[in-house]
Amino acid sequence: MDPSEVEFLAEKEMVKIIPNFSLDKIYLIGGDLGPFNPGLTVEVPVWLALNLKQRQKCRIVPPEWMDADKLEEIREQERREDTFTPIPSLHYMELTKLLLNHAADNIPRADEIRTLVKDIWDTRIAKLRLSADSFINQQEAHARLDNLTLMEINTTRTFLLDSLNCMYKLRSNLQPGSGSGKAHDY
Amino acid sequence: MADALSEASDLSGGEESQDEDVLTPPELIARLEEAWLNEKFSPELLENKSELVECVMEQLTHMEENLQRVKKGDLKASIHRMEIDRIRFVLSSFLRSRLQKIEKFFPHVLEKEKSRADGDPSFLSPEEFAFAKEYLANTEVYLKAVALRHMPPNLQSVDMLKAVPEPCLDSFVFLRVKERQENILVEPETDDQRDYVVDLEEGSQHLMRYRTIAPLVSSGAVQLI
Amino acid sequence: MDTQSYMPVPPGVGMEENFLSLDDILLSHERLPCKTDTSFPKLGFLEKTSESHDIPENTKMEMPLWMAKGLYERKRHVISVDLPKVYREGWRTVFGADANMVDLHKMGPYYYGLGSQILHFENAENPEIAQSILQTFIGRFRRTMDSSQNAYNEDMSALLERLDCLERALFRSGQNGLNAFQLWERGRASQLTASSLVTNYRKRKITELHS
Amino acid sequence: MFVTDIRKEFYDVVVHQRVALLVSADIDALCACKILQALFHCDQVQYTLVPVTGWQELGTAFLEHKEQYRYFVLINCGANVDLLETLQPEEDSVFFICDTHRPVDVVNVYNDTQIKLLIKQDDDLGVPSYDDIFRDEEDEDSDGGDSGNESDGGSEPSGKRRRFDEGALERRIERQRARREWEARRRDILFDYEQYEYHGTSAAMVMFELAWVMTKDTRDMLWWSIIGLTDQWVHEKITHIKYVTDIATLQRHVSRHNHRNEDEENSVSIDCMRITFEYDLRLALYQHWSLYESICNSCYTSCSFKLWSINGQKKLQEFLADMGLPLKQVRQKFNSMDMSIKENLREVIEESSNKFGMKDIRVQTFGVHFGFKNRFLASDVVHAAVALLENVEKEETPTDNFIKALDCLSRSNIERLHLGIDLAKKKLKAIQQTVASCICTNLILSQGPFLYCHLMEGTPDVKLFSKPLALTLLCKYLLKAFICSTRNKRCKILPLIMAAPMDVEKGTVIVLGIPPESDTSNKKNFFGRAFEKAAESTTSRTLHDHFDTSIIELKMEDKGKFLDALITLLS
Amino acid sequence: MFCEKAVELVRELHRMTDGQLPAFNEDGIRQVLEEMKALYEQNQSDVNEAKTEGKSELIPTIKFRHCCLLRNQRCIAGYLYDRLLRIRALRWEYGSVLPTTIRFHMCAEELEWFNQYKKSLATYMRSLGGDEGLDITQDIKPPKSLYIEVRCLKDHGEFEIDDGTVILLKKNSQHFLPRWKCEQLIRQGVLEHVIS
Repeated sequence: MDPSEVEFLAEKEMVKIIPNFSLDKIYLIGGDLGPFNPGLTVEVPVWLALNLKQRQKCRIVPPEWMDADKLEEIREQERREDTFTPIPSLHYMELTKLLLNHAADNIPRADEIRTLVKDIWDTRIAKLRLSADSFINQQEAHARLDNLTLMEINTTRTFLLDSLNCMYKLRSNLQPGSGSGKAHDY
Repeated sequence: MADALSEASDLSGGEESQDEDVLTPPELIARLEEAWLNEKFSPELLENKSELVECVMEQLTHMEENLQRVKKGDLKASIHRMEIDRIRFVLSSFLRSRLQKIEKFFPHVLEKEKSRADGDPSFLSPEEFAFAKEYLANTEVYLKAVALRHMPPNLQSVDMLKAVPEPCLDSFVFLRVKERQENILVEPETDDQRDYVVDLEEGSQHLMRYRTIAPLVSSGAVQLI
Repeated sequence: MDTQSYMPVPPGVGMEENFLSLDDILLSHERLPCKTDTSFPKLGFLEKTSESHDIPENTKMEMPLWMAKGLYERKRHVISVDLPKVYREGWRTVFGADANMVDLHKMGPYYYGLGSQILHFENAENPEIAQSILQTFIGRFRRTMDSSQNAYNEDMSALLERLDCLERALFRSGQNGLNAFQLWERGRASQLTASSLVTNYRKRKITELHS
Repeated sequence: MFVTDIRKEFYDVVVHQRVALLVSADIDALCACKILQALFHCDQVQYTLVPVTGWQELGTAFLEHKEQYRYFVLINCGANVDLLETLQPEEDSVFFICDTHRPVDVVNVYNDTQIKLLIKQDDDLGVPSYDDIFRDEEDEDSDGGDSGNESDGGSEPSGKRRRFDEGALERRIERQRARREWEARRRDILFDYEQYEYHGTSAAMVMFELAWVMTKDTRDMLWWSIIGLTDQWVHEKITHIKYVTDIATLQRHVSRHNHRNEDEENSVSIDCMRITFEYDLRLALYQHWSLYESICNSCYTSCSFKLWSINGQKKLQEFLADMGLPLKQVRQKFNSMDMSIKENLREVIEESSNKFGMKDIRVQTFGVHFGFKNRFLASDVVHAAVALLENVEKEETPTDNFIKALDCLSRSNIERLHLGIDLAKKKLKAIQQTVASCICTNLILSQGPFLYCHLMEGTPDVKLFSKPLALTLLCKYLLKAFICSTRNKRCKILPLIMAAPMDVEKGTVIVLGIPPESDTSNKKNFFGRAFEKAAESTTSRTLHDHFDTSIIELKMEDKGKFLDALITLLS
Repeated sequence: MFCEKAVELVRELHRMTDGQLPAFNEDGIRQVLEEMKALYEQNQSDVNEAKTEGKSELIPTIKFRHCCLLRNQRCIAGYLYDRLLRIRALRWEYGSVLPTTIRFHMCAEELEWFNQYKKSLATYMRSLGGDEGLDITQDIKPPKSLYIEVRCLKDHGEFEIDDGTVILLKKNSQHFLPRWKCEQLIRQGVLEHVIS
């Protein structure tokens, strides 16, 4: 799956904006939005918030978790533990990138947030590689991955699944003929 | 402009009665996204969702008609158009991943369809079935015309069922549990390990072989991610 | 990184070959040390060393895997297949010690593929061979994974040369995942791009003009 | 007609339409185009942008787009010529012209249906009044009818009061005399009005004001309007007073923008761009190469030291010594100079410059910072962009270069901007070397009313000077240097004409003239009209394709007779 | 050894890992078919000899040649099938009208296969409902905005966008157009997506 598709899913998350225009309720297929009144916060999906921001029609209120101090705590916790700690949003990496690239002026301490999230990401990705290696070494058939976000999974998905599938086939060599694949050769 | 973009038409007015409960538009879109992800990550072709596809197409064309009557540059219209673009992307990507699997495993898909008992749900929509048959015919005609007919008599055909690899149901997949499941049997990887059983709590995420949870995917108990 | 619509038939990996997979066709072209257990009349011209009309019994000759598999029947021996040296006991202990040290590319680029295929030929050591190949794969997995995620900042090409074909394919899929992520992080992923097929044709057209 | 409310009469008209943007090839136009594009992206206005490097391309672009588009926006082209006459458009085509070229053609001023001028009224336009130029048709009726005297110009139909007496005869003669007098006066007025070509307020600033009026002005847009104004300053299109007043206007906007994010918590993201008002040095690109190279290749310093002469070089060494900067530092790239030196470098240079007679080495300008190490002065960006615009290194068409110059203006294309800076360094070096060789080999000859210098085929970098902006800059630097180096008082107040090979196959040269160099010079240039008249009187094969009328293309063979005609015309 | 020519065909294709379509190797195929014909005839005569004169010692040679025949068949099938997958990719990457440079690389049967494939894909897409169905070869990437800025890389003449309006694609001209309409031309390399 391409990262832009993961980002596409992340853009369905809701976020608060402060519009500078007025518009009555909109009945979208995916649900109703608005009404929009200048200066009053309203919740919209991220894809709409970014579009309105680019067209200079609103300011974006960063989500509560996108706060330098909170993220600092999470980073320390992530570094302390060797399991994946619970993450405030399933799409923390995508939302940080989207909001910081398009609405950095609406987000205080934007650069600290960007570095904090990058640190959290790097720590977790290193853990993911460790657990992948142990999963292969122990030749396990099942692993539980709570708290892992879709973007984290997606970055190593193809490599990990291809490797697991290759290993499975090499292992089926141990029981010649019993493997599910029919052994008709040419 | 009269609010042509009134309440997106509810589906209660569907022609024939649908076995699933009647879907509101938001549920429809949510179902489509689930089907899209499952199809994208499952090694085999899943059950066809032609009803779902039809309903979504209906919503899109209905909304597009409304938008024709709206003057250009209207903010509300541009928001609706953005949503249509997003839904149409998911629908196209969903149908594309189905089509790619049909083309990749066409002999097996056709074989499965032919040997399907009448009652069972079909994996191919009628249009997909037609497309798969044409693809098989077209490819066999091509191979015959270019080379096979010039080969010695006993070599003038290739058994596509054997030549084209089957989907490997033992591939590993990532999944998120939507409805709690107990005692899911996990086949051991090595013969010195014994079978063991795993519980799947709601909301938990797992990495395991597709074969063990295939029925849960079609029932919607788990979502591939 | 546009989504590639060209998806070739994948290799079978393991003992089962995919008939239409180009990788498997090339794998099965690898040579194996064999011995004829019967004479092959009229095929003398194939065997360079002897001028005789036929290939006599007990001649040692190299045969491609596809030929060896075709002629090998457990019951009536037409040929017998020896074990390539890389799968013999000596090398197996070397792999057991530290699989990462070995340059699998030099050892014949299809180490895992060929290793799995020779299990078709009866040999007492087959279980050990299968086990050794699996352990080698597991032993080298960590380094392949980390290097494909640019975890080491040393020069990749040195490491890449030592990988066998299967490992190279895994390395590439790891790199593709990483590149896609980095492209996305730089905000370039949402840019619509010309299909690589188009750009390559244009490039090739220019080279054709010059060559 | 002049647009009074740019928002209502321009933006709101086109916001729901499809627009064709015809943009001239100069940096101010590119900046105005960037601002307008950003606004159109905001409001999803569909447009097509076509670069036009001259009248021929403007004509073709219009012909190709007139079926699909009704609304045309012309940037830095079209104001100084009777556009309806040139393009012969349909009734319904509407042209919004945002152009700095002056004078504005009178027909464009007084046409109120198809021509909308996005030009600020406070520019000293001096447009002659309507009655001095146009006479209503009713006064022009045939001699016989007596439609009552001129003064009342009554509107009731003239046919009903018909009687005949000898008084009518005198009145008719009187009227004919008045008309001839009016026509003579009209000719003089138009002659004075159209004699000099000059430039008005930057197009980028006009477009920025539009964005500001709609509270859609972003910092990127403000930066582009700064670059547009700086382009006018670098290419000496506007007077120093005009530059200073426009700088003040932009400074108010800059402090408004900088103030806007002070009220939020402390730091704003490093990626947000910060614009600062600065007193900086007239040393071209000095932060992008060594101080030494910058001093040698900046017109201001090289003229005051007279660097083409030996004692000029000696004077430079004294200047460097006076500043007390170690030679190694002066020759090093600016970024790698020691921090201690860089800190108060500006003050040190200024202090020594005053001692060496360079009183006004300081100039008001703006700088921008974004990302960790991206820091540019407005003039850096102008030099880089114009170098890309007229890049002769690769066989690329002018419109290819237009696109590359346009790209380098957006912050996401830093590599393209650095490429432009490298090209600009080469160009500045080429200009200095050519100036030095022209002065030392006395290539500048006085033809009486003007100075003349012809770059022969084969002189180094001559290809670069086949481009209008590069040749203009060379011409200005050469005139300044010549004035410093000549002792002949009279030559110091003469204008300069330069010619350089343009197209070898067609055997043509590019010819351009610049007004004399003087502190009070109002940058007004009469060569446009002069070239036209000289070309007509000698039927020389010339092409007046450039939007600046003082730049033309001339057949080599006709150069002699053309120059002679100019001499007689101007002496 | 036998089957060298056949595996050379496969290698030639395998070298082009990015899905490009090399020229159809007409004489390569012909040579392999000739080798197969020769092998088959030699086997026929040896089978008769073995049957009539009871020479069972010929059986290994017969089996040997039969393996070569199977190998040649597999190489040709692999070669042709992989070319099909590359031609199929062209429909999705490039569009339904292929440039001449690509068509020269295809044999007549491949052109025919491409046309059939195009038709059945078009029928399938039309069947998806609405008045002209749904073009699933579009929307390859998730949508980011309704309109995008594009630059024309070469003169392409007139191009119709929605409700009949036509625009002229002249080299180096830039346009701000609905994203959906430009996707195809961007993939074909006519337009370039400009990220501001």
